[in-house]
Amino acid sequence: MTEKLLVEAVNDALHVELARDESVMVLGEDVGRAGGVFRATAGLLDRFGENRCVDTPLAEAGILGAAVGLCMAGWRPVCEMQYDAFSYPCLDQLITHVGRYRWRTGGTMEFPITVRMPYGGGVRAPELHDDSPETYYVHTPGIKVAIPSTPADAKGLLAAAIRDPDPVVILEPKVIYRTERGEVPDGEHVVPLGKARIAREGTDVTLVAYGAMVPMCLRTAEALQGEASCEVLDVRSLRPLDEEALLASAGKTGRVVIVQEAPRTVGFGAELAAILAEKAILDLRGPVLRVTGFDVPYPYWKIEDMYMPSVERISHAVRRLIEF
Amino acid sequence: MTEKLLVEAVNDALHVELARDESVMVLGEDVGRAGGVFRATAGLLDRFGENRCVDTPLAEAGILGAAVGLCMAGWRPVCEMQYDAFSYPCLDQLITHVGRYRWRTGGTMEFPITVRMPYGGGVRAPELHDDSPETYYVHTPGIKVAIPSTPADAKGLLAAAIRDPDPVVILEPKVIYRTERGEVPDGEHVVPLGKARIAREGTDVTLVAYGAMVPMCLRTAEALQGEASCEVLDVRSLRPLDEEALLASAGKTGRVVIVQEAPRTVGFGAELAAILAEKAILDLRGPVLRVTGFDVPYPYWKIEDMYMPSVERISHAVRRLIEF
Amino acid sequence: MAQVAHGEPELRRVIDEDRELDGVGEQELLDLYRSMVLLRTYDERSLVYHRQGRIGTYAIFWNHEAMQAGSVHALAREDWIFPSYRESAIGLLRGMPPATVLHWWRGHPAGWWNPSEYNVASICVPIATHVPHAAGLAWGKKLKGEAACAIVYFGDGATSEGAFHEGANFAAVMQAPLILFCNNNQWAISTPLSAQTRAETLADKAVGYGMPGTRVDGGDVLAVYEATREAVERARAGEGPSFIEAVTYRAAPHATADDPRAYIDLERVEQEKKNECLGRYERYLRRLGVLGDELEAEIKSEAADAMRAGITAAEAEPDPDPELLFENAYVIPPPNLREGWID
Amino acid sequence: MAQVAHGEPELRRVIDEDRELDGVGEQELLDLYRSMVLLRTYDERSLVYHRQGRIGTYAIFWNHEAMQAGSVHALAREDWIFPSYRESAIGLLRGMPPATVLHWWRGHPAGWWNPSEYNVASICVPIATHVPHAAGLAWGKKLKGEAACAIVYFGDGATSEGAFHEGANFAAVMQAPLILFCNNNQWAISTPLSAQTRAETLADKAVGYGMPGTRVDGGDVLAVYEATREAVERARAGEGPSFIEAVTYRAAPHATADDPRAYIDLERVEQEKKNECLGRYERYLRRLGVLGDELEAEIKSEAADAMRAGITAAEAEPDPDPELLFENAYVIPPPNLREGWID
Ligand SMILES: Cc1ncc(C[n+]2csc(CCOP(=O)(O)OP(=O)(O)O)c2C)c(N)n1
Ligand SMILES: Cc1ncc(C[n+]2csc(CCOP(=O)(O)OP(=O)(O)O)c2C)c(N)n1
Ligand SMILES: [Mg+2]
Ligand SMILES: [Mg+2]
Repeated sequence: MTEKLLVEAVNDALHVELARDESVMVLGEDVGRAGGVFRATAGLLDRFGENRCVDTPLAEAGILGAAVGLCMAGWRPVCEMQYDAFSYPCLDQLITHVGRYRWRTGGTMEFPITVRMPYGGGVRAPELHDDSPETYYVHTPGIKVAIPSTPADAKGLLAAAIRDPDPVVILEPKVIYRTERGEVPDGEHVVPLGKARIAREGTDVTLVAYGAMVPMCLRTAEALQGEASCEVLDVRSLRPLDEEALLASAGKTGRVVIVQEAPRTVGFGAELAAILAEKAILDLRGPVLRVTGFDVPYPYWKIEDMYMPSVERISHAVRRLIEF
Repeated sequence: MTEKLLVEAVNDALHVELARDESVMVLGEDVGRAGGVFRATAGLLDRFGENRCVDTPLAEAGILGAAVGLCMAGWRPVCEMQYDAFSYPCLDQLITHVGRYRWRTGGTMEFPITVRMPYGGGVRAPELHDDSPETYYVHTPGIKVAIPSTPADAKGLLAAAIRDPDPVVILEPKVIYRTERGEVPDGEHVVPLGKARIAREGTDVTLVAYGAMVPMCLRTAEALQGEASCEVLDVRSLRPLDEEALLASAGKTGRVVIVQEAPRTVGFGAELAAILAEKAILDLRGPVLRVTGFDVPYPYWKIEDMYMPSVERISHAVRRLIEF
Repeated sequence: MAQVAHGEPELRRVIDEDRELDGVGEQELLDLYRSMVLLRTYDERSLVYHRQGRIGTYAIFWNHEAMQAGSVHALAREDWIFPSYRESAIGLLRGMPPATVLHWWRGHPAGWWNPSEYNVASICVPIATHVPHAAGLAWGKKLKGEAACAIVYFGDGATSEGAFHEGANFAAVMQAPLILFCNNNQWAISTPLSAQTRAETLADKAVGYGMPGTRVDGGDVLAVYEATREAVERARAGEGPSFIEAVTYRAAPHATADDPRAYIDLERVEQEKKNECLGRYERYLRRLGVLGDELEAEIKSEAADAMRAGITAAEAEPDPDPELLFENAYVIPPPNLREGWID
Repeated sequence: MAQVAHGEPELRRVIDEDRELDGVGEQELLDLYRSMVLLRTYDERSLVYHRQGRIGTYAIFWNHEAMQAGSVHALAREDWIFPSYRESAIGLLRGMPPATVLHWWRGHPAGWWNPSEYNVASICVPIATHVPHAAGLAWGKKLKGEAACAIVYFGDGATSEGAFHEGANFAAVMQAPLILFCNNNQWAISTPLSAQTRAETLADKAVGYGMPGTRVDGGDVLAVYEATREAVERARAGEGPSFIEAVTYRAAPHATADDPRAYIDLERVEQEKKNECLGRYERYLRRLGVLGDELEAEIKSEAADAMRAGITAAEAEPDPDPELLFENAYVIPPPNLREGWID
C-alpha cells in the first residue's frame, strides 16, 4: 500500500498493466513526450518505448478508429482523450464500430479497447473542459463504463478495464485528481467491473452517486449528521451496473436521492430512477429525487459552482424526502 | 386537408416553409438532384433553385458545421442526415457548437437550425440503417427534439422546428413513412413543440410512446380491448416535454408502460420513468414498466422483429401491471 | 472541377496499350479472369435474387470487378482487406463461400464472418469510417514486426469525410503499410464528383498526406494490378502508405433501391456499358491467345455453378435463433442485457 | 518529415528582404505596428495577471502577433474573423475592449460578446471545429450576394482533425470566399509537426482541396499582410478559398499550465526569441525611418494605458448573477430548465 493521489493511481495502473502484458499500448495526444496534460501517462514513454506509448496526431476519431485496427492486429490499446468534450469527435467511431465490431464478427473477434479521459467540472477552466458525458457512452450498446471516486478504485477499475475483453470507457473525475488521496495497493490491483461500493453506511436516506459527486455526497452526509443518517452508494460501474446493491440500499432506507453532475434530462440518474421505479416501487417511502446539473451548456467558471450539485442542494433533497 | 403519407407530409412542410420564408434552405446528401433517398426533399431543387436546396459533399460534420456559419450569415438551414446512424459524425458539432453557440454569444445570436433524419428499425435494411438515437440528441443542452407519428404531425412539427429560433432535431420514423396515411392540413400548418397528444383515451393503463411505437401501442390497445382499457400518449416533443400531459394521464390510470425502440439504458423512457418516480409517486398503483430495445447493437434484419417492442411484449407489461 | 473522362492521358493503362506485365504469365492472367468472372456472376445473380425478393437492398458492383480483382491479386494471403459495401463479395477471392455474402444481404446472422479467417474485415456500411481501422491494423502489424500490409476500399464520396482524412493522415505519420484504394466511380449516389471536390484529381489528396498518389484506369484489371503491386512493394519495404485513384464510371444504380435516371447521364452509361471491364479483359486475353470460347465457357459455368450452390446453401439455412440477439455483443455481457425479454 | 526552418527559401518574406509593399504607406505601416504592440501588450500583461491568480489558464500568443495583425489588416471591416483560443485577443483589432477578452479568460460571462458587433466569431476552444463554421458563413454571405469574406485561424495540429478537412472541402466545393489561415508554430502542445503530418509542407494540403496554398514567414507581419491581401482579393473576385501556411515557432509555453522544457528544443526557443516578430518589425520600421524612440514609446504607452484601463474595468465588474445559468441557452427555453434550482 502506498498513499497516492487519484491521478497518480491512474499512472500506477498504466505502469503495472503495460509491464504485465506486452500487448497493452497507450495512445493519445501528448501522452508521450509530455506524459499527458494531467501527467497520467508520465514515465510510460521512457519505460516502455515509443511503440507502446504513442503521441498521435490531433485526431480523436483517428485515435479510436486506429485502436479498432490495432485490436485486429493483436494489441490492447488504451486511448486517452485529452478532455471530456474533446472526446465527442470519437463518438461516431465509438457508436458505429467500437460497440458493434465484435457483434459484427459473430463474436469471433475481441476489441479490448480502453478509452480513458478526465471529465467533469469544477476546475476553473475555459468552456468544453468540464463536461460529464457519461450518458453518451453508457447508452451505447457494446460499451462498458466505469467511473472511480477514490485513488484505489482509479487504479483498480482502470486495470479491470484494460484486462476486460470488451471495450470500456473510464471517466476520471479531474476535479479530484489531486485532492483525493488514499492508500492504493502496490503492484497488480483489480477492482471488478459491476460492483458498487457503500462509501458510507446509513439508515434514513440513500445518496447514489459516482465520480466527484461521491465526496460531495460524503460531505453532505457529514453535514446532515444528527438530522438524517445518509448512506452513500458509489456506483463505480455504470455498465455493468450493480442493480442488487442499488436495490438493497433503497430497500433498506426507502428514500433515494440520486446525484449527478451531468445535465438532467436522460442523465444516468434517470436510468437509476427508472430502475427504482420498476423494481423498488413497494420499498420507496417517497419520490426518487435527482440532484443534477441543468439542461444548459456547462457554464463559465465564475458561476460553475451554482451549476454543480452542492451540499446545499443535496441536503435540500434529503430534507424533502425526510419530510415527505 | 389532403390525405398524405407521412413522408409526403414532410415534403409538403418543406415546400410550404421554403415558400414562406426565403431564408430557409435545405442542405444534405442527395437532397437535390435525387430529391432525397426517401424523396422527402423531392421537387425543392426545381422549385427553389440550387442555392436553397443544396447537394453537399458527403460529410455530416461539414453539413452541420456549415449550418452554424449559415445561421451567422442570416440563413435558416434545414439539414438532412441521410439515416439515423449516419448522423453520428455530426454529434461533435451538435454537442460542441449547435447547442452552445447562442449561449456563448450571451444570447445575442440565434441558431435556428433544423436537423431532420429518418430513424428507427423495421425496414429490413443492412446494419446502421435502423438506429433510434434520440438519447444522444435529447441529452444535449441547447437542443430541442421532436418525433412525429402521424402525417399531420410530421408536417406540423417540422414547420414548428423550422420556425423555432432554437436548434431542433426532428426524427422521422422511417418504417411508417409510407404506411401511415392521414389527413394533412393544406398550406401552413404548425404543431407547437411541447404538446403531447392523447392518441387514444383509456382508463386502466397509460402507454407512453413516440414515433413508430405509437401505432404499435395503438395496435396493442386494440388487441387488449376488453381486457384492459389503454390510454396511448404520443409524446411528440421530447424537449420541451409536456410533463403535464404525462402526469395527468399517469394520475388518471395509475399504471404506466413506456415503450421505446432505442436500447434500454438511459433511453428516453428512463427520463419519463424518472419524472414519474419523482412527481407521480403517490399516483402510481404499480411499478413503471419500460418495454424497449435491448442493450445490444440493432440486429440483422432476419431477427429484428424480436428486438423491437411488439404487441406481445407490450401486452405482457400491461398484464403485469393490471395483476400487480 | 475537372470532370474526369476515360480518355485522360495520365491514367495508367495496360490493356488498351496491349502491354504485358512482368511476372504475369498465362496462369496469372487466367486467375485474374476467373476472379473477375466470379465477381460478375455473383453480382448479376444477386440482382436477380433481389428482384425475386429473396435478398434485401443490394449494392450493385457491376463494372467494378476489375478494381476489386486487380487489386486483391496484388496482395499476399496474409494481407488484410477492408471492404466497403461496394466490395461486399470481395471475400469470394479469399475463399469465402458465396452463401456467406448472400446471408449478409439477406440480413441473416450467418452473414457474420470471422475476419481473421480470411483476413477480410467486416463490410463497412458507413462511409470512410473503416479507413482508420485499416491504418490501425497496418500500423499494428508493423509494430509487431509482421510483414502484412492492408488495403482499404472506399469511394469518391468517401474522400469528403473526416474519417478518411484522419485515417489517411494516421497511416502516413505512422508509415503504416497501407494501400488507400479509391474507387472513383464519379458518383456518390446522386452527387457527382464535381459537387464532391474541387481537386483536379482525387489522387491529388495524397500530396497533403505526404504519400504517393497515382491514377489508374479502373476498368483495366491489369493496370489496377500493376499499380497495386507497386504500392504493396513500397508498403513491404517500409516506405509507408500509398493512394490509388481508380477511375471508372458507375454504370448501374447505386443500389437496388436507387433510380439513377433522375440524375445520371444515360448516354455516358450506355457508352460505359459497351466498354465494361470484363469484356475489355476478355478481348485482351483473346488477342493474346490466352482465352478461347471453350475456356471462357468453362470458367463461366464454374462460376455459375459455385453461385447456384451458394444460393442453394443460403436458402437451406434455417432461420436464425432469436437468442442470437444477445450472443455476440459482449464477451462478458452485463447481467441485465435481456431485461424485458419474454422467454 | 521536413522540419520547417526559418531559413527555407520558399517562404514569402518582406521584412528581411527590405521590400516595400504597394499601397502600404507610413500610415498603414504604423497602424500595423500599433496593432502588434496592442496584442503584445495584451499578451504580456495577461501573463502577469495570470501569475497573480487573477485569470485562469491562459493561452499565450507571444510571437504570434505578426500573423494575427498582418492578416487582420488585410481584411475589410465587414469581413468575418473566426479565432481559435490562440487568437483570443484578436477582437482588440476590431475595437473590442480588453476587459471583454480578460473576462473570457476569467470565466466571467461578461466575456461573452456579440459576434455581429465586431464580425468576430466566438473563440473556438475545440480544435478545428470552427473551420466548417467559417466555410458556412462565407458561403452564406456569397449566397446572399454580399461582398464579405471570412478568415479562420487554426494551428498546425488542427490540420489533422476531420473537421478541418470537411470545412476546407466544403469551402472549396462551394467556392466560398474564405481564407484558411494556418498558424504553423510547429507544435501542438508537446507534439511536433513531424508527428502530425508527413506532408512536405502544410500548404501542400491545399492541393487536395483544389485551392491555392502559399507559405509565408509568420514572423514577418508584412509578408503575412501581403499574402492575406492576395487571398482576400481572390475571395472577393469569386475565385474561392485559399490556404495560407504561416510558419513560425512557438517560443512560449502552449498555455500557462504547460511546462515545455520536457519536450521543446530550448536552444531553438532562445534563437526564436531573439528574432521575435515585434522586434523584427521595429528594426524594419527604423531602417525605413518610420519609427523613432519617441513614437515607439508613445505607441507602447498608449497600449499599456489601454490595457491598464481594461484590467481596472475587468476588476470592477461585479460577480455574475447566477441566474445567467438559465438565460442564454435557448431563445424559448423548455419549461423545466430550472428543475432542481433552489431560489
Ligand atoms: C457516414 C455515412 N453517410 C451517409 C451514408 C449513406 N450513403 C451510402 S452510400 C453513399 C454514397 C457513397 O459514395 P462513394 O463514396 O462515392 O461510394 P460508391 O457508393 O460510389 O461506391 C451514401 C451517401 C453512409 N453510408 N454513411
Ligand atoms: C478536439 C480537441 N482535441 C484536443 C484539444 C486539446 N488541445 C488544446 S490545444 C491543443 C494543441 C493544438 O495545437 P495546434 O493546432 O498546433 O495549435 P496551437 O496551440 O499550436 O496554436 C490540444 C491538443 C482540443 N482543444 N480540442
Ligand atoms: Mg462513388
Ligand atoms: Mg501549433
